[in-house]
Amino acid sequence: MEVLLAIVIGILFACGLYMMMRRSIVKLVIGLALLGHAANLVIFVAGGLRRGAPPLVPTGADAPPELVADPLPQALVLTAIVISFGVVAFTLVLVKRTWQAVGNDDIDLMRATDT
Amino acid sequence: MSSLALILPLLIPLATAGVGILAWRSRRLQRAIGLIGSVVLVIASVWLFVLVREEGIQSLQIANWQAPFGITLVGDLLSVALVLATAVMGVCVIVYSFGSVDRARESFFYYPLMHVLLMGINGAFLTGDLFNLYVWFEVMLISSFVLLALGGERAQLEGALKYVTLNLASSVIFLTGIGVVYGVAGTLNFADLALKLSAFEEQGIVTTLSMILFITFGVKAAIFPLFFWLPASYHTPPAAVSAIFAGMLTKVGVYALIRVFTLIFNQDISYTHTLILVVAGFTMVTGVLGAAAQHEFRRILSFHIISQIGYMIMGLGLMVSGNPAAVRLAIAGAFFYIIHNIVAKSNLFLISGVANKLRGSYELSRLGGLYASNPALSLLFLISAFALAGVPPLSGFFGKLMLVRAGLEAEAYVIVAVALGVGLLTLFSMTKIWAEAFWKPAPDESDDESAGESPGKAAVRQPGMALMMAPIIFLAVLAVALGVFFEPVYNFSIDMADQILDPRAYIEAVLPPEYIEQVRGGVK
Amino acid sequence: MNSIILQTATRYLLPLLLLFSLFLLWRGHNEPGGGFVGGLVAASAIALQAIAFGPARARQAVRIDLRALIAIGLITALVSGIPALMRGDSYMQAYWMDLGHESIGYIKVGTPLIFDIGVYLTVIGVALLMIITVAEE
Amino acid sequence: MKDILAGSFFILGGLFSLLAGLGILRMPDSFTRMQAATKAGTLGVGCLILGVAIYFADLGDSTRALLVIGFLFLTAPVAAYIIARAAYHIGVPLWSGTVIDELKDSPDRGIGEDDQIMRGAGGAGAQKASASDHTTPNPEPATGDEPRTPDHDPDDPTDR
Amino acid sequence: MTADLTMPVVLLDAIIGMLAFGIAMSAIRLYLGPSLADRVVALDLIATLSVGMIAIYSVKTSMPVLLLVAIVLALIMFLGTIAFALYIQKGAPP
Amino acid sequence: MSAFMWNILLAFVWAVTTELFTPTNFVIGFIIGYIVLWFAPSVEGRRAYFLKSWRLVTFLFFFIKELVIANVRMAYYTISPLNRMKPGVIGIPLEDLTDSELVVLSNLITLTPGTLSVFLSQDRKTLYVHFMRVDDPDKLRSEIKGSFERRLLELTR
Amino acid sequence: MCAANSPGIPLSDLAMDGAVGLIFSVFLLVALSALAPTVQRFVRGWTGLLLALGPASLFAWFATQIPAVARGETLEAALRWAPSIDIALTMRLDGLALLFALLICGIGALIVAYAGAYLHGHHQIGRFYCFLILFMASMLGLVLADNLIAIFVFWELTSISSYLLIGFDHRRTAARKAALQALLVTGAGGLALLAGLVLMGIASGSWELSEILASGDVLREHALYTPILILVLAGAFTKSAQFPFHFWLPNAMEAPTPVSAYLHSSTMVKAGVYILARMHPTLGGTDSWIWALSIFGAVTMVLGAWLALQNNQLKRVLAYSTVSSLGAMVMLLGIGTPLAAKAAIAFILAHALYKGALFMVAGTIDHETGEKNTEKLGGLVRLMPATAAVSIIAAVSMAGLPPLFGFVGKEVLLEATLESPTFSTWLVAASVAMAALTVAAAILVAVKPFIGAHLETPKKAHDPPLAMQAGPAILALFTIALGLAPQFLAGPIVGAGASSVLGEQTEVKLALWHGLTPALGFSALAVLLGVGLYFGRAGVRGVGAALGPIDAVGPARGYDAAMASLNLIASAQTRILQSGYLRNYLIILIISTAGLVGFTLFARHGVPEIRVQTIPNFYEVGLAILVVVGALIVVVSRSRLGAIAALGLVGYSVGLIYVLYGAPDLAMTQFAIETLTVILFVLVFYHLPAFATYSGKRERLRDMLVALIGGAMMTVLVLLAVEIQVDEPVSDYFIRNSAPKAYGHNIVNVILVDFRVLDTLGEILVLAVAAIGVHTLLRLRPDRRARR
Ligand code: NA
Ligand code: NA
Repeated sequence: MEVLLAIVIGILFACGLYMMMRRSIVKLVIGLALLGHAANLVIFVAGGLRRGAPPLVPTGADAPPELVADPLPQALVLTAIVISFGVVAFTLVLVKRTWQAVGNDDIDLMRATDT
Repeated sequence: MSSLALILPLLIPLATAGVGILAWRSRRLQRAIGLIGSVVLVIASVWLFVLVREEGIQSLQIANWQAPFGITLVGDLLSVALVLATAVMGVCVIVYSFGSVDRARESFFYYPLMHVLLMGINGAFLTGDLFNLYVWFEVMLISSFVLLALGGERAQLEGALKYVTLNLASSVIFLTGIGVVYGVAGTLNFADLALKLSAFEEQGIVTTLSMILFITFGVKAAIFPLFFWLPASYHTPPAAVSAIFAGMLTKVGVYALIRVFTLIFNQDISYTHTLILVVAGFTMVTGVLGAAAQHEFRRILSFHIISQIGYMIMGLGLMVSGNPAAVRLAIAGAFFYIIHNIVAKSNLFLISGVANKLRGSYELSRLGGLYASNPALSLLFLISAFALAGVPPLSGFFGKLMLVRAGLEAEAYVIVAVALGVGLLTLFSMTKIWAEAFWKPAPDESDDESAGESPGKAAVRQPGMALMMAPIIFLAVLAVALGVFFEPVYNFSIDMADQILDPRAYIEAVLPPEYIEQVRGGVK
Repeated sequence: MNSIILQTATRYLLPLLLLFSLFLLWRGHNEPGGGFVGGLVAASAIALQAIAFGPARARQAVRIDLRALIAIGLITALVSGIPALMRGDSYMQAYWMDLGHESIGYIKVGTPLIFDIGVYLTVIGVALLMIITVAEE
Repeated sequence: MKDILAGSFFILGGLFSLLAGLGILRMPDSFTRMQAATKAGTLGVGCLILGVAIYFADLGDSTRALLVIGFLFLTAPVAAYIIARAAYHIGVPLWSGTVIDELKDSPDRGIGEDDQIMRGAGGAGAQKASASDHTTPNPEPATGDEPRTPDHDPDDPTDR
Repeated sequence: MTADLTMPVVLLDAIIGMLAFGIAMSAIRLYLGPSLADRVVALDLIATLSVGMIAIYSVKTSMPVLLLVAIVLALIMFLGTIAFALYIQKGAPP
Repeated sequence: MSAFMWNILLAFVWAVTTELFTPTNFVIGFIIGYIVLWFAPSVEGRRAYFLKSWRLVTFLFFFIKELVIANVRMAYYTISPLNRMKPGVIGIPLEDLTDSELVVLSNLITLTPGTLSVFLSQDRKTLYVHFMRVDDPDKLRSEIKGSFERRLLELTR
Repeated sequence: MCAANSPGIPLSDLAMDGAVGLIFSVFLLVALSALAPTVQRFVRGWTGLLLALGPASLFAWFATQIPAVARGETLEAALRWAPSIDIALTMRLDGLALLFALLICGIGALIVAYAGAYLHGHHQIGRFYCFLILFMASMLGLVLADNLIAIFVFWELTSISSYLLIGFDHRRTAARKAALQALLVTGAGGLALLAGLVLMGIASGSWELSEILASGDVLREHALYTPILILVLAGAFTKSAQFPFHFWLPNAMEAPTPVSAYLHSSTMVKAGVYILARMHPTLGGTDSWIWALSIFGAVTMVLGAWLALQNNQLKRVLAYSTVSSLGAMVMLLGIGTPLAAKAAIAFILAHALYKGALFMVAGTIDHETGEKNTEKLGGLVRLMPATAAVSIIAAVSMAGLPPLFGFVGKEVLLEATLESPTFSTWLVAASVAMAALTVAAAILVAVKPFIGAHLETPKKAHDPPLAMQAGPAILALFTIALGLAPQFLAGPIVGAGASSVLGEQTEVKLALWHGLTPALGFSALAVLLGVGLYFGRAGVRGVGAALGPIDAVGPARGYDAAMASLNLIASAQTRILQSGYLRNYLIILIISTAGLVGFTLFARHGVPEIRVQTIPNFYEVGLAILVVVGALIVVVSRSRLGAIAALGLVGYSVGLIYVLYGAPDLAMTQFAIETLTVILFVLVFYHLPAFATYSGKRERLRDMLVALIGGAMMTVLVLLAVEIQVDEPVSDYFIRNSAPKAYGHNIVNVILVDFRVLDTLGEILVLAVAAIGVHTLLRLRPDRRARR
């Protein structure tokens, strides 16, 4: 399954990157959102997959009786999900405002600030 | 008490930002809160600095969960010095903003955002945990995104779009790297990583991991060929924002590179640090050439940021030398260069803002006559510009000298030649600004010599000009003082280098001895 | 959206969602849930209000200015670590106490819960500020 | 006994879900697809969760399961209604085999929604579109100071 | 909190298969469209079937806590659908 | 519906007196309270309460029946050749319904297969419904009005 | 910080008193420089004279040191600066330093006074004094400094202050250009010098020049000798305008005349010569030294003199003549014999005296007549008799005629070349040529304007005010005095200087009359030739014009070409790298990452071995396919809302993956966030344009390839992380301690609010700022602000 998910991650990355390389700024944000999913999955998968058992301690017990999924990558992913939400939301609105200011969504027309 | 000293650089800006948001209705209140917060931050940073200087590396286990399980804040000489620098820059920029930032921006959370930025920077300097570093990077990034776009001018938005995209791409790489590092090492704590990865037999894997972090920190530090976001955006926001970005943001990337490539990835130095050295060379050259092609005040300065990052990275790369004295000097030089660059580069951006306020443009072709009309400003520019170009006896010279001497002792002649050549081109760019913005008569000025005096002088009395000039004077004095009182700074840099180059002290300050024993015994 | 059916359904859903969000917040320390999800569910309840009745009504529903809500959330989270500082412990060190009586049982209440409430409030404020501001365009 | 009951609900739910999938793919127009999806989906998943509630037979867990059903039965039809209404409003075409469309010729046909609703205005500005042609229902909303009025994808004839 | 599984795994797998089939068909519809309404309905159905999937999986793994996840999903997917409807209605003239 | 409140109160008293605050005990208390109410003519609206509760039960059974029948029919549509379908949109005239009644009615129509509420007219007098098979529009109209609307109104008024 | 001897720098007890004076002298000038603008504001017309008192008194003080220094004593002093890195303001006054110190302070005082009159009424004269005296301080520091770094510090300061002085007339483009040229050429050399000095320090193990000089052959035998030599020569040659770096000096004549007189004749340009003289004991005497200095010196000497005659602008003639003299000095230092050392020092002194005077006179002529062209000047002697007298005296000295000190200097020069152990013939020939051309130039620039028929000039000429006359007159007097009594007046200082150059005490005999030596013969020949050349200068210029095409490949054009290509390369590089195309940036980022990580993995580790860990279930496969399908729909969708719906599909299916692998918290958050994201997308996209396809097919293919490379790298990395495990993850601690110590049964939540609470704090801060950002972006707009 790790192999399968690794491939899924690769494809997600490829799709996200491809979208980000489009000239339409609208696609840029979508690509960014895809990359976010991909990165979260990387942490999740690289941290080690365990089917089933969530990292919960049964009531009254001190520790889970069986092997549970590694909670740390989960916490990291949770943080990353939320951060990526904030950042994508901001970027989305930034794209909208840029589109309004420039009057075009072709990113190739937004080169004035570079050289 | 150290627990308080280490957390305050995070809590003060956070509390300031929080209260500042609540006070959004009153601009005056926001200003007061912003200023008080930044001054208190300086006091706290000085306290932390003195504490670490006197008692060695300090660590704080957040929520009392012992490293490597909880998050640890670590203050060593490198990080507390940078925290102090951040705090000082914070006050400078906030005071400058009083005189230069418009009302609309002020009432849209300008000061709270600035404090969040400071908090992110401090967090990045102080944390001892890889994922926590990511979080602080994001705090820093998001607040810089907003500060960059705040105001919504077209150029700002275009610049911000590139800044945001490329930085987010690097964040994604960072996140991936964290996932992989955790998957391989099972830990995120710097000290624990250092302990476990250095003992790991398959160093090729460790080197591969290091490359992911090299790229991601490289983007933040704006090294070759990952710097594009910087020149595309840094010249677009208000000068105060440019100044704090220029002074601090890339330095965080450099700091992170120094941290991980001295503490954690110090085994395969001949590969990693040679790479760093090569990249340093290209960074210097491409940056300075980029500047040579520009004709706008802040664009020139922006490209020079890149070029100067090359110097700092060069110091790190010189670790490849087997000569301990050279390595020590190189790391110390890199550190000194960082400090110097924070002062000089930020100040130049602040000065560009004054020039813009006086003449209404950042374009060199539309500037001019400042030498005749504003001798004080001209002097301050000269000090900062020559400091940046490494002219003695100003701060930049000593940074350059340390690096050159270290490079020559390390027999890394090519990089030294590049560094010296780039120094000349830096001088070239600085004199370009000088000749165009200061010496050259203003484009609208008549040929009558005395006529050049009036417009600028009137502008000097503009409201807020004193608030803008105060930090500029302070920083220029600092640029001089760093050179004139070089000895204590140099000694500090050397102590810092010694500390950085001996990871054991760091590890022992963070992890309990029995844990270190256990890991040393346990890893294959 | 000016639909009686949606608006009426929203009237029923809103309290349910809010209740459930508080449940997630409260039980989050021991079951799946917590400040984040709780906050997100609460925010989506009010977002539903915004879509069904318009953003103005949603702002009214929150009563407090969203920017202030965010700040209060942040400060709550920040303050949850202060007790430890005052006793000289490391920042954010958790303090717990048993609340209740022998007869009806005890519940553990601690500073991490306060922190989680801070998270909850911030998330609500953030999600709503984003959605409502965008919707008002 | 409990497991058999739960199992039966599982099977029933599974079958309905299967049908929902089949329906959404196979049905000829948006409205028939909605019919298939909403009903079979809701009922199918409803059955499944009922089965789960029975299976766990624990007050807390079963209550939660029933809560899911409650939510589903409250929200799914409303969602379907809103989508169908919007789809009809913008002129998503009915299947050619449709035998009767009383709404088309009704004077009520204007959706009765103000386009500025998200700005908080009331529903007073009901607009009556030309009732004869589905493909040109509503005039473009007036969105004030926006630089460009929102529109659909011109390069995608299907996106309406 | 957890209980032993008393249900034949084959049956559960079969149910999961049926749900998966439904999801797959919806995904195809999501791709095909042709109207945005179709895509939204497809996404809504995928989410609904996912609720069922989670429920069944909670049985299969004897993890009733997963039902909380199902509740969250059931509650919240409605909002997404409504948002799309809002868009369709006001944002997509011919 | 104060009778309902009475029932709740009785359930609570039951829980207090048995000193057991579990949900199960509360449900037992509720059932016992219901029975007690049966023998307590003093409670106002008692009769309506029993009637409504009875109607609710029958309504639920009716709904479930419709649900099952209609789903089977829907399944048939789904798998049978498309030319068997004769879809159409028909307007159903409505009584003067409250908001909640409208929601319930619309949801019921949508949930029961073969029908999908599409549009409620501005004056709330007509609900347009999409049918999978329309043979006789007027018959369908009266069916909806006769079964769903009538039973709903019986329950709520 | 205070004056004290730093450890490792031996100071004799005797020197302690004088020592403070050395450092004080430099700081006095710095202070004077800083005060100059203020003084100017209050004193106005008398500022020049007042300020001149500073260097004048220093001159007097240094003069009192002559006897002791001539005896071979040295004064030493040290000021701690950064002893830890071997930087100190160590100062050492020996013969060479004293000679230069006297020139700097003496001529400096005259120049300051002269400038006061020359620039009278100029509104930036205060700054002029400031820069000029700052330069003086730097130059004095340079010649006194003993510490290698201190030498460089002062060296650079001379470049900087001269930059400000050359560009003093900053409103003119030519002045700005010339200033930049001088700065870049000397700056480049300065950086080479820095490298050379640091290498010297490293190679010798000492950073005090006196110690290095005392250590004999250490450097000459060191492996780094050649690089050090090249670097030091690069510094010296650029500063002293040696071929092929000579071109900047005439251009620097854009500076006001006092600057030219001071910097470009008597002091700064001699800094390079000074450094060579200073380094002679430790670097000199080797074949490479002799070859390099003799050849470059001789070529510069002749070329400079030749070019002098090609010009007719007063200051340009003098400038080229200065180039020539600098070449002569370098050549003499290259020869390196005691006689040559003596000659070099004598020549330096002689040149400073007459050239300083001539520059000031040239300035006076320009100032008074408004005419710079020698061919258009004539007969001024009647109008400005005093100036004419001074000018002619200086010209005689320059031409090397007795009884002036210039004659003495030229005689020893010829003698030294005659006795040179190497290249003697060539060097003598070159020297004679130089001497002849110099005679012609001297007549042209200093005699011709005054004699013959009077030519009309733009301004009506008369003798300038006394302050302007005093400077050249005093220098002329010195030339005469030293010429008449060379041994008595110049002998001690020249001897002391030569001793410093040679590194050992030497006796020096200077005489006006040496008898009928071959040198005298060559001298006479040169004078005759020179007079001939003057009258035949039209022919000389004809030859020069014929050689004009050579100039096209000359170093001046080289500088222009270098600047042009710098601009070209810079803009080309920037166009390519900083193209403005976001896509290109991303491609570079992706390829760098994949390339670096991939290469490192294969180079340092090898192809990783991947084992299949667990066999996936059918529904896991289905879920994986679903994610991929969703992502692909996003990519291929031509409708933006369709893409968002597909994005939702990806999000929901990722959430299901979290459910599958025991992460209910994650799944919940994912579902909730996904929905909110979709809402935001939908609300924002309402205003955005439709998807458009801008890229061509080839670009799309390229992007696809790059994206796939990026994706493949991520796949490999994930597999690597799954495969390799260094140690047990730390999370076991969380699992064991969550309930008992943190009182929470949901371990993930406990991590979020307790174990790693700081992450969460940062995270909500990110959210808060993002929300404020959204709010701000939408509410704070320039268009709306304008309306307010
Ligand atoms: Na692993
Ligand atoms: Na949680």
